[in-house]
Amino acid sequence: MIRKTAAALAVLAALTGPLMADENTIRIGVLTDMSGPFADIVGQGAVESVRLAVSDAGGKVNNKPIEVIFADHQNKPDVALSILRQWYEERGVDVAMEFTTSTVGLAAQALTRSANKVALPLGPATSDLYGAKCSPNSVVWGMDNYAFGNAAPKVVVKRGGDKWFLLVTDYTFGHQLQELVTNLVTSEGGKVVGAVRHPLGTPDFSTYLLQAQSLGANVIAFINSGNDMSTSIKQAREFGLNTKMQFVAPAFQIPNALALGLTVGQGVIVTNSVYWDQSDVTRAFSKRFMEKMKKVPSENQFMAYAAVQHYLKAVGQMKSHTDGKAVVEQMKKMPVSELDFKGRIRKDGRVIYDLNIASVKAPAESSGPFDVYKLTGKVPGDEGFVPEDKTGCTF
Amino acid sequence: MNDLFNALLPQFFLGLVNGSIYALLSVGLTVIFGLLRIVNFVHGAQFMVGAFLSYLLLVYFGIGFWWSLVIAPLVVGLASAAIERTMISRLYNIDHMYGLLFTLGLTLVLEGLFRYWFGSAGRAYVVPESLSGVVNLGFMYFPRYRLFVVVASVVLCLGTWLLIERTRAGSYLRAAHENPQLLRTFGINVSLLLTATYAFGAALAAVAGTLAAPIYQVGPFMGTHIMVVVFAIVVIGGMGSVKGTIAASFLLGIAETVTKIAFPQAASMAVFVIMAALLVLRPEGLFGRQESTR
Amino acid sequence: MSDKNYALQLDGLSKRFGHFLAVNNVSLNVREFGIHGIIGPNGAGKTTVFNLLTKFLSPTSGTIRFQGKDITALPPVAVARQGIVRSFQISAVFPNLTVLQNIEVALQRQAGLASQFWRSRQVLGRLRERAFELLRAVKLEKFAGVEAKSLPYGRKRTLEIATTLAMEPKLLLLDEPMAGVGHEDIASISELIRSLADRHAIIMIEHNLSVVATICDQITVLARGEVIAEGPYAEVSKNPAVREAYIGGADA
Amino acid sequence: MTTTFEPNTITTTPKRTTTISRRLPAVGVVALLILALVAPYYFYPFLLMKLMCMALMAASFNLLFGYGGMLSFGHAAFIGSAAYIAGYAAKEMHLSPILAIILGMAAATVVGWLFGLVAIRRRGIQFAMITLALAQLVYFIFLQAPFTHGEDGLQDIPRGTVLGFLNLGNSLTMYYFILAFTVAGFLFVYRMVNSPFGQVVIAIRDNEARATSLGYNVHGYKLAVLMIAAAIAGLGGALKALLFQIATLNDATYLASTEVVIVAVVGGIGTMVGPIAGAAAVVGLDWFFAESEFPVMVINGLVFMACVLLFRQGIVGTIAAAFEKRRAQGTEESKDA
Repeated sequence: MIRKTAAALAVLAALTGPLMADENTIRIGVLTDMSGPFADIVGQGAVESVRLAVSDAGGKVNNKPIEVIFADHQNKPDVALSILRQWYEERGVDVAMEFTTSTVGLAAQALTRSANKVALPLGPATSDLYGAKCSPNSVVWGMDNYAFGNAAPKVVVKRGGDKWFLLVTDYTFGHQLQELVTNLVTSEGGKVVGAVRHPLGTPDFSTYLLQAQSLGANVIAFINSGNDMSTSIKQAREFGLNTKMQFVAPAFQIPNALALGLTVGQGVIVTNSVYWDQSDVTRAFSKRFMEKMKKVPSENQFMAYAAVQHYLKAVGQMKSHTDGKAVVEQMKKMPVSELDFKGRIRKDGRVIYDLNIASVKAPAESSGPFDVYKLTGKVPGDEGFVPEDKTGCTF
Repeated sequence: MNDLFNALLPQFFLGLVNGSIYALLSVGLTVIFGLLRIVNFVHGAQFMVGAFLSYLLLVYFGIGFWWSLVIAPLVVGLASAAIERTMISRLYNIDHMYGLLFTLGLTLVLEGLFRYWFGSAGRAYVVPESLSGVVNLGFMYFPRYRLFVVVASVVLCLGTWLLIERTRAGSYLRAAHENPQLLRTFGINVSLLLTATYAFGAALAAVAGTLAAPIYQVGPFMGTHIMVVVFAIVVIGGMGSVKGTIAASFLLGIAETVTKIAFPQAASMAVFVIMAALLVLRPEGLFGRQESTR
Repeated sequence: MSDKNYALQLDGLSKRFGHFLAVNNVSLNVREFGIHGIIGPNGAGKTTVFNLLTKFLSPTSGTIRFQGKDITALPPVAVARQGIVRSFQISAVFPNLTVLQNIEVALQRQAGLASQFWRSRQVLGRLRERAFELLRAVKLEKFAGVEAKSLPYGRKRTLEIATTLAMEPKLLLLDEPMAGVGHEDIASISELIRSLADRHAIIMIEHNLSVVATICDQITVLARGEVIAEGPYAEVSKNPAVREAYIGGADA
Repeated sequence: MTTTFEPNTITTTPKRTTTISRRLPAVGVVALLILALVAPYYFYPFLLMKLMCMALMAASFNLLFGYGGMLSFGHAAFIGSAAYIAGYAAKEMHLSPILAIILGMAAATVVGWLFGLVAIRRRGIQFAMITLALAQLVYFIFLQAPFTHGEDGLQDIPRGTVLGFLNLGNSLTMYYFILAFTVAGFLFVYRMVNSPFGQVVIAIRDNEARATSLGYNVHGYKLAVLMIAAAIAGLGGALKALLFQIATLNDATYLASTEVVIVAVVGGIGTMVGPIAGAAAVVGLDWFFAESEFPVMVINGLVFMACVLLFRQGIVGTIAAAFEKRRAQGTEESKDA
């Protein structure tokens, strides 16, 4: 019995062998949340952006056709990793991107490194991606905690907001951002008068908001994301906090603004990486994007386009795409100039670009459903992101 | 001492607001469970659909809050009646577990579809004009709308309780659960009665959704989290006891709010801790009756 | 206090549910052998008495003595292990087990074969002889391999009695053994119960008064939770209080 | 493979069909084993490994619900605690994979015991809701505990080597390693269900009051089943942590619990191979719809609803019933439930 099985195994092994991916096609895999809480920020829109970038490159590079595939990881790390492994091992995917959450991002980056492919994280906000857990096979495009927490809050302190109340999501993301903002406010001469950590998925924030009120804060920072952020801002307004406090939401994104509406969202100060209405280039891209998606691209969806374009340029220069690490090295040599992302890629894999400070428009100031931001300032990239010597990255 | 009182009083009122939403949800759930023996897992999704309908009515048809308060529950109630007629009614005579499992499947479908159609970030439903602004309660400024929610919830919950416990229709309902055969011989259409009960419970969830829309963010997963809490409340209140459920809802709304001050990270856990403690100390729930013979 | 001639002595037993006094100050003496019938109109508290006896409910007040020992505070399992085994109003078999397995489950515990999870069920074969003996006693041996849920009602009752006997009980509590039994089976079940009375004490709740009249040695009549009469059938049936309780209770 | 290991198929009545009905499961098991041995050469091994982990979790649910009558909505607590503890043992304590798995299972068993203290006296739906709530508490503990690293999760868990020379980093070695544990897990469940103990457990599920009146300490038995089920779910969770080399909060959310429920019900409650069939169906659906634009969640929900309404016995139960029916028609005049 055992011998027979062994024989069968041997025969089968000889017959099938590992499926060899064909090296004459360049495959881009978008691994994202298509149906969960982040689907508006990345999801289908990110896939569309990638398709646009590929078609702008003429659908091929080095005379090799480019293929785009995508998958919904449902925010489950096990699903994400099964898919990614199979992409690398059997489907011949060369570059994987997006990943949405920190859990998936960190695990995907490790897997990409061991497979010597290219990873382009967009959604994950942990700075570990180019810090403690950095990888020579990654170019990190997405915004991270540091950048979110650094830009907008600094401006607000400078404008005189000196008594801060922090509403923090009880997650690593929130904890890191809380520490950062606290240090920043203190070093700029302000004071954090209170902070409260709330569980993910809190439906009612009124208790915390009353605390902010009774502590006499003049700034309230919404250090959370997604639905929690929308709900807490909405309720802060309901309790009339907007008359006494400046609202700051570092990790606010355009889909948040669309979800919240201007009546509720007006006046919130945010850190922004790119906005559709900031230049002719972004407006042109947004117009094409809207034909497909019926709404303006989010920050991450802009990045999806830029990241792929930059990757394809590097592959074009190298005339080869098989060695992921080498492609990434090439990418690091080339300056970044995609859409309005102008800057460079650091040795640790971090993409540096300038950031916007924006505030959400009041309904009267807006000229259409997507006219949501008033850009009020710029932060140079080298100020916005973690300084290179502080990331602790060693390959 | 006085300071503490002054600090706690506002929280007490905030707790009442959340308790109101819990009460509306758990009353519907407990009525469906008590009379149909179906654990309506999809209650959270029905709550969500109620909220979404109000939003859609406003945005696409310009229909305001007050009409939504009637139309959304009506639509959800009718749709639920159809589902009960075609599907859930087949599950009455088998193990109660299957009702729970079926409605779990339905929840996945509804939440998935609403996500697919409307995105996950949700929409903001603005407080209706007539109820906006704040009221001075003497010790705090309280949003007028939230006060309205508390009143509306208390009225609806009391109404439901009276309907079940004090009216002829209610006594039929209770009889339908205990002895459907007898009721049939009286010439009462029992299956219609059950359909109506299910639709009523679902409509209550939709009312809760409409009432919650201006407070919470309207989103496809808004019912998920709240349902786990409401289930715990129903257990605490003594499953199937309308009175117990209402009391437990308000008590827990307040307990949760107080936890938010003492140990904010654990606010969402307060209900579960109370439930576990209660089950160890008082097995039949807060107001449940000890089951006599089987 | 206690009398060794009595298997069971209840003294002033009461049970209150909220405002409702389901069992009120019931005292009973049950002899070591023979059949003690409990009768009474619906809602008289008969089944509640059984539930109190087996500790499925705990009494509000009063004491229960079994063979002279106070068992009022014991948990249900311990009561069962003392040798007080009950049958239920609705036939209580294990529907998804076969008839043979039903008996095996009753035999397993005493044979020390209850918690082995590492052995095959085959080891239960050693209980087979005793099991078939019991099945023969109730004429179910032909149905050994049939799932209990597919037995007709009367046979379920006899199976239940057989599993009860497998426990080698000292006191049997039979809750309406004739309920739902077709009249063709009544005689044989009566006979079966009567034959047990030589070796066991039996308390039986029964509505079928002709059965009670034929097989019971002693009768207690309950109404509204209280004992209203006691004695042999002939005596009790003449008692005007009993008649009134039955007639008064007929339309309630 | 068509046995429903409800005791009825293993009765002693001499029937003409007994030889077939006895052999068919045996043939099925051998076929399934051979399939499992060669499968990684045909299918993507990573998916198969995930399938086995899920099958173990569902087998645990099935043991608890199908045989013990306890509907658990808290399996995430067992899976999550085993995954975290096994991951921590392998990564931070540098223990061998087998030790890590054992520690993980032990952790799950302890959680099962704690659940039992609160929930074991409840039945049916109450039991379901209480386990759901308790699992939320466990989730909160993992969220707060520093060693779990919040939403980043425990990353880069080493797979290690077994017996000093089998490197689990190799995906085929890992495959057979998981297969061995899965087979062992299923054998254990099979033996337990078909043991004297299993018979008592089924009796308790069928009629708790009667079992009590026969002198059984019902709560003790139920607690034992709950703890064993927790350990088996833990085995699945620990293996999964080693397989994916991560342990995350996702394993502890209530969605993980519902996934286990779905797998078990779709496969067939109260059947031995149901969990495998269910895991194959769910992993397959996840896989198939991952690259479509239609939400997987909706598909899963629809399949699940259809199962509850139309094929309550699940994939395996339905097939078994069809076989049974055909056989019954062949031997005597049709007689079915």
